[in-house]
Amino acid sequence: AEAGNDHVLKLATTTSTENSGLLRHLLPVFERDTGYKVHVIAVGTGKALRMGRDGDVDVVLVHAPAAEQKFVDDGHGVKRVGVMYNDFVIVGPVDDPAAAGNSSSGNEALSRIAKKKAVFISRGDDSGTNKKELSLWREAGIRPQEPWYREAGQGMGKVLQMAGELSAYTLTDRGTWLAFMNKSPLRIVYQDDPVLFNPYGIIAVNPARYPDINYTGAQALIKWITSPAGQLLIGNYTVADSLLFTPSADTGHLASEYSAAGKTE
Amino acid sequence: MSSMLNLQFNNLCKRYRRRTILVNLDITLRDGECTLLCGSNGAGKTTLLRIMAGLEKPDLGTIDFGFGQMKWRRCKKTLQEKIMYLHQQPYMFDTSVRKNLAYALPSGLSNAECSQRIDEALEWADLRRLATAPATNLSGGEAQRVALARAWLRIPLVLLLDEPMANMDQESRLRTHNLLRQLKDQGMAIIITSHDTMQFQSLSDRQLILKDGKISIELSTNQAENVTAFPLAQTSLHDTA
Amino acid sequence: MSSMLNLQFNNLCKRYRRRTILVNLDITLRDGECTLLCGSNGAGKTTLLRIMAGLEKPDLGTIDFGFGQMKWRRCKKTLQEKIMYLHQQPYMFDTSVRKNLAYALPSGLSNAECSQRIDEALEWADLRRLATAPATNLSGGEAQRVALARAWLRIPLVLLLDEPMANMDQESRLRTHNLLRQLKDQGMAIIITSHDTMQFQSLSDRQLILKDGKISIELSTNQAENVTAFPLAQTSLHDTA
Amino acid sequence: MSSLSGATLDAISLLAGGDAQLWGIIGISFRVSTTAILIAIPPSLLIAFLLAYGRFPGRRLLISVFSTLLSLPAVVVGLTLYLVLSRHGPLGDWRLLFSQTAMVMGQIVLCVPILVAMGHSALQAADRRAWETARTLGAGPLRAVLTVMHEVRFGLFAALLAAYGRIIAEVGASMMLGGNILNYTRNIPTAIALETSKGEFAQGIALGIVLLVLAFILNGLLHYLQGKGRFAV
Amino acid sequence: MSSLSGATLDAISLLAGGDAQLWGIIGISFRVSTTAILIAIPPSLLIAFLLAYGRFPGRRLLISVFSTLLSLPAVVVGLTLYLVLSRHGPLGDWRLLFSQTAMVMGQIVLCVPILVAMGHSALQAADRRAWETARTLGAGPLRAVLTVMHEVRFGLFAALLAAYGRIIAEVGASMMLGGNILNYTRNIPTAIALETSKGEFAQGIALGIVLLVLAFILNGLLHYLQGKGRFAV
Ligand SMILES: Nc1ncnc2c1ncn2[C@@H]1O[C@H](COP(=O)(O)OP(=O)(O)OP(=O)(O)O)[C@@H](O)[C@H]1O
Ligand SMILES: Nc1ncnc2c1ncn2[C@@H]1O[C@H](COP(=O)(O)OP(=O)(O)OP(=O)(O)O)[C@@H](O)[C@H]1O
Ligand SMILES: [Mg+2]
Ligand SMILES: [Mg+2]
Repeated sequence: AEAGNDHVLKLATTTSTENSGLLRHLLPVFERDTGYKVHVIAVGTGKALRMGRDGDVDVVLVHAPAAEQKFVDDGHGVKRVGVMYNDFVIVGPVDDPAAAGNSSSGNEALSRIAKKKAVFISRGDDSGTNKKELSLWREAGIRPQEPWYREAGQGMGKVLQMAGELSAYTLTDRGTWLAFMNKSPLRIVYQDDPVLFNPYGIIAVNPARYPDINYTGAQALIKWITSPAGQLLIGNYTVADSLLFTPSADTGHLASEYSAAGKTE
Repeated sequence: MSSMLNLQFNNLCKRYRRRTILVNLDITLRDGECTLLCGSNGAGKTTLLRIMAGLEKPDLGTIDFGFGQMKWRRCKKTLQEKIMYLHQQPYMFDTSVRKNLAYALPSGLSNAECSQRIDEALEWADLRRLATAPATNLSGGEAQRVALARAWLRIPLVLLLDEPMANMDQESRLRTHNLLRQLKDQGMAIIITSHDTMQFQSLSDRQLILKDGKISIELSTNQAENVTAFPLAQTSLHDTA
Repeated sequence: MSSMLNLQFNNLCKRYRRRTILVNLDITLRDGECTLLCGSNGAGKTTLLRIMAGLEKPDLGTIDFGFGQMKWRRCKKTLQEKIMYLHQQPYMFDTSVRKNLAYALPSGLSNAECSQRIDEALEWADLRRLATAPATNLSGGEAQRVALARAWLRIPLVLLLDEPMANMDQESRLRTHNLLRQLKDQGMAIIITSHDTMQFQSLSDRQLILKDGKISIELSTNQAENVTAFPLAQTSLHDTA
Repeated sequence: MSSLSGATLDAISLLAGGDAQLWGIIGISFRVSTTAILIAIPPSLLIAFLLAYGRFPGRRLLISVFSTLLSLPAVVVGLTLYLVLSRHGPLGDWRLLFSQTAMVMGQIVLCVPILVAMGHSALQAADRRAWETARTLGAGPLRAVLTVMHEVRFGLFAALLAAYGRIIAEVGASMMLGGNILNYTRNIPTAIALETSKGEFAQGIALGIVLLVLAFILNGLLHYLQGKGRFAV
Repeated sequence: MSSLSGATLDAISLLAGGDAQLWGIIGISFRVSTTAILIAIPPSLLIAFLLAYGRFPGRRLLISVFSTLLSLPAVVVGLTLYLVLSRHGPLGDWRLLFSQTAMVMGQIVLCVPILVAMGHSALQAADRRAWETARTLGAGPLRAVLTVMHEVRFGLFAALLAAYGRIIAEVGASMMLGGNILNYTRNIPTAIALETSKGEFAQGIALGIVLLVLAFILNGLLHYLQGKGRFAV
C-alpha cells in the first residue's frame, strides 16, 4: 500500500446506500473501530464497477448480481461477498389505473401495466434497478415500447419525482422509496414477490492487478461489515420506522475467505 | 428680416468635480447667423456646444425655443434632433465611407435619390476614391471632411462645429469655407469654435470670447462681411500672448 | 559639426488595398534638424511617421542607422524605443494627468526626482490645476499639451509630431514653439507635420512636401532661422488653392 | 484510451450514417438552445444597453446582481423552475414539466445573466461618440442603439458565443426540467451524463466530441456570416 | 414552497452559527475555484493578448477553437481528466483522482476558454493607440501589455467574473474528479446535486442561495477594490 495513505479507504457505492443514510449510520462506527477513514464516492452501479475496474477505488458496494459476478470473473475483484438485501417495489398512482395491485406476481403486475399502456418510467441508466426491471420485462415476455414506456436515464430519486409528476408507474428499491414516500403522490402497488429481491454485495478490488491498492483496508471493511457487529447495525437501521435492509452475510464463510486471501498476499 | 429661429440658452452653469466651467452663461442663436466662439484651451467651448446639442447635461440652465423657458432635461431630445454637433475629433462608424454618409440622409428618400445625394457629397468632399474604404482608417483630414459632408447631407436647423478645420489641408479649408457660407445663406444658424479665428473672420457675424465661464467679449464682425474677395486669414502667435 | 545621428529610411513603399500611399520614398534624419512635412489630406504624412516610429509595417524599405541597411522588421523594436511618435489625435491613458506624465519618465529615477520632473512638466504645460483630473476627460488642447509634456519628459532621440498644435490655443502654441526650439538646440531630430506651415517656418531647417507618394519638393528654410523675433506665422487660404 | 478513439469513431460513423437516435439527440440539443438564446437576446441586450448608457438609481446594484447571477448553478435554476412548474407549483396547470419548453425556460434563465453582463461590458467599452454621432445625425433612439451595437459587434458576438456555449453544454437544468427522456428531452449533455453514470466513459466523451465538432462548425459559420472574420482586430 | 424558505432560513442560521460542515463545504468551493482561476489567469490573458495583438498564422483558427471550447461540457472535461488521472491513465501515478487538486485541474480547463475568449474580446476592443503610446513612451513589451490591460480593465473584470461564475457553479467536473467526498472534496455545487438526488429540493435551493449570497458579497468586494465601481461607464 502507498505510504502515508493506508488509513484512507475509497469506497465506490451506489447512490441508494448513500442517499438512504445507511452509510452515515455504519461508517463512523467502522472508522472508530478500525482507524480507517472511508472516502465514499456515490455513483451509479455501472460507474462504481468501472471505477473498481480502473483501480481508482479500493472496494465497491453495489447491487447488480450478474454484473458483479462478471466483475469477479474478469478478475477485477477478489470475491463477491453478500452483505444485505432489500427488495424492489412497484409504485404507481394511488388509483392504480392498471390494477397492478391485483397481481399475483411481479411479472403479472408488469403485464397489466403494459396491457393498459399505463405510463411507466424506466431508469434507463443501466443501474442495478434498471437491470432488474429489464430482466422482469424479459421474464414477462414483454417488449415495452414508447410512448407509454419512457426511459428517463436518471437516478432513482429523480425517476420517483418524475413518476409522481406524470402519475406513472415505476420500479424502485425500497430504501429510496422510503426516503421519498412522504414527498410522493404515489403509493406501492405491488411488493413482496421473491423475484423482487435486491441483494447487495461488496467486492474488494483485485490487488493482483493493482499491488498498491488498499487491499488490507478493503478486507477490513468487508470483514467488519459482515461481522456480527456490522450486520447488527445494518439490521437495526430504520427510516420512517421501517427497516431498510436485511443483513445477509454468511459470517462464518467470510472468516475463512479472509484468511485465505491473507495467505495469498 | 423676421427671425424664424430664436433659440435662447439662459443661465447655463456647469461644474466638473470642483472646477467651474460655465457660470450663468446666456447665448442666443438666430437663423442665418454665424457665430465664432473663441477661448483658450479648457475654457469650456466644447462643453458649451455639447450642452447646446443636448449631449451634456448642464447643472443649471433653461432653454427657450420661443415658447417660454424649459428645463434642459425636457428639451434634451428636441435639441438632439434639431441641432447637429460635429465632434472636435470626428467619430466614424465602423463601416464604409459611403454608409457613413448614408447615415445622415433623412429617411423616406428613394434609393436613387439617396445614392445621388451621397455621390454629390462624396464629390463635394473630394472623397470619391475612398467611397468604399473603411471609414475608421481615414486620415485625420479625410475624417473631418466626411464629418462635414454628413452635416451637408443632414441639413439641421443649427450646426455646431468644434474645430472643423483643425486637420484639413488648405484646399479643403477653402471648400469648407464656401460650404459654410452657402449653409448660412440658406438660413442655418452656425457656431464655430476655433483657435485660428482669422480663418472664419469673413464668415462670422459675431465673435464670442469665452473666459472664466462667461462670454467676456462679444465682437460684431458684420462690417467685414461685405468684402468680396476672400481675405487672407491671418493667425498670429502674438494674438493673445 | 559631426552628425551623431544619421538615420536613413530608403525606398519605403506602402499600399493600402489598391491604393498606393508611399512609393520608393527616401528620407534622412540628422540630429538637431527640424523637418516640416507638408502635404494634402491623405498624402501619407501620418503613415510615413508611423513607419518611421516602428508602428506601421511598410511593404518595402530599408533602414540605415549607420551600420548598413536593415529590413524594417528587424529594426521595428529599435525604432519603437528610440523614436517617439505623437499621434495626430493624442491618446490619454485612463488615469490621472499626473500618472500619464509619470509614464514617460525613464525608469531608475528616485521618487523625489520623478515628482519634481512631473511638477516641472505640469508647470510647463500649464496643467497644474488638472494634475489629478482624469486624463480621458481633457479638452482637445489640454490633451495635446499633455502629449507634448510626455515628449518633454521622455527626451527621445527623434521626435515625430503629427499636427501637434491643431487644437492648441495661441499661448500654448507659443510655448510649444519655444519648447521645440529648445529640444532642437539640444540636438534632437524633429519632424513636424502640419497644414499651417507658417507656424513652424522659423523653427524648421527644411520643408518637405509629400505628394503622390514621394517627396516632391524639398525647401531649405535655413535662411529664415536667424530672425531673432518670432515672425508672424501666416496662413493663407489661397496658398495652395 | 483505445476504447475512446473507438467510441469516437463509432459516434462519428453513426453521425455520418444518419443514425436517427443520435441525430435526434443532437437535434433536441440545438433546437432547445437556439430557441432559448433567440428568446433571450432581445431583452438581454436591451437591459445591457440600459445598464451601460442609462442613468437611473439602482443601476450599480443591478450590474452587481447580474454579475452575481453568473454564478447561478444550473441545478438551482432547474430546481427552482421545477418547483414552479411542478403539479403543485404556481404554473403546474400548464403541464410543462419534462418537456422541451421547460428546458427552454431553464436555459433562458441561465443565459440571460451572461448576455447581460458580457453585453454590458462590450457596450460600456463603446466610444460614447458613437451614440452621440448617431443621435446628432438624426437617428431615433432605437436606430442609435442598433448603431452602437453594430460598433461593438465583436464584443457582443463573443457574449453570444459564451452564452450559447453555456447552455448547449449545460446539464443540470435540462436534466431536472426535461427529465432526460429518450427521443423527447434527451439532449447531448444529458446523454453524456447518462453514459457517464453507466460507466460508459468512452461513449460520453465521444458524444462530447460530437458536440464540440458541431459547435466548431456552427462557430465557423457564424464567424463567416458575421462578416468574413473581422471578429479579430 | 414554505419548506423552501424554511430550508433557506435553516441554511442561513447554520451559516451564521458557524456550522463546521457547511462552512467546510463552502471553504472547499471557494478555495478550489479561487486556486483554479488564479492559476488560469496569467496564461489565459497572455494568450488572449497574443490573439488580439499578434499576427501569426493560425491565429484565426485558434480564436475559433477557443470560442468552440466555450461549449465544452463540464462532464466531458471531468471524464477526460478522469481518464488521464485514473490509475491506467498517463498521469495515474500521481494519484490525484478524488482530490481537490484534481478538481482544480478540471476547473482550470473549464475557465481557460472563457478567460481567453472574453479577454480577447475585451483586448481587441482596446484602442490600438494605447499600445502604441505605451511603446513610444518607452515602455517595454511587458509594461505595454499591462498598460493595455489596464485600459480595458472593465472588460477583463467582466471576463473574470464570468469565468469564476462558471467554475464556482460547475458540478460535472468536480463530481467526477473530486468524487463528492464529504469534508474532503464536497463543494457547494456537488452538495446541491446530492441534495437534489435525494429529493431534498429545499436544501438544494438553500445551498444555492448561500452560494449566490456569498458570490454577491465577493462581487461587491471586487467591485469596490477594483476602483470604487468605475466598472460602469
Ligand atoms: N467629462 C469631464 N469630466 C471632467 N472634466 C471635464 C470633462 N469634460 C471636460 N472637462 C474639463 O472641462 C474643461 C473645459 O473643457 P472643454 O472641452 O469644454 O474645453 P474647450 O474650451 O473645448 O478646450 P479646447 O480648446 O482645448 O478644446 C477642461 O478643463 C476639461 O478638462
Ligand atoms: N489602416 C489603413 N487602412 C486603409 N487605408 C488607410 C489606413 N491608414 C491610412 N489609410 C489611407 O492612407 C491614406 C494616407 O493616410 P495618412 O493618415 O497617412 O494621411 P495624412 O497625410 O496623414 O493625412 P491628414 O493630413 O489628413 O492627416 C489616406 O487616404 C487613408 O485613407
Ligand atoms: Mg474643445
Ligand atoms: Mg495625418
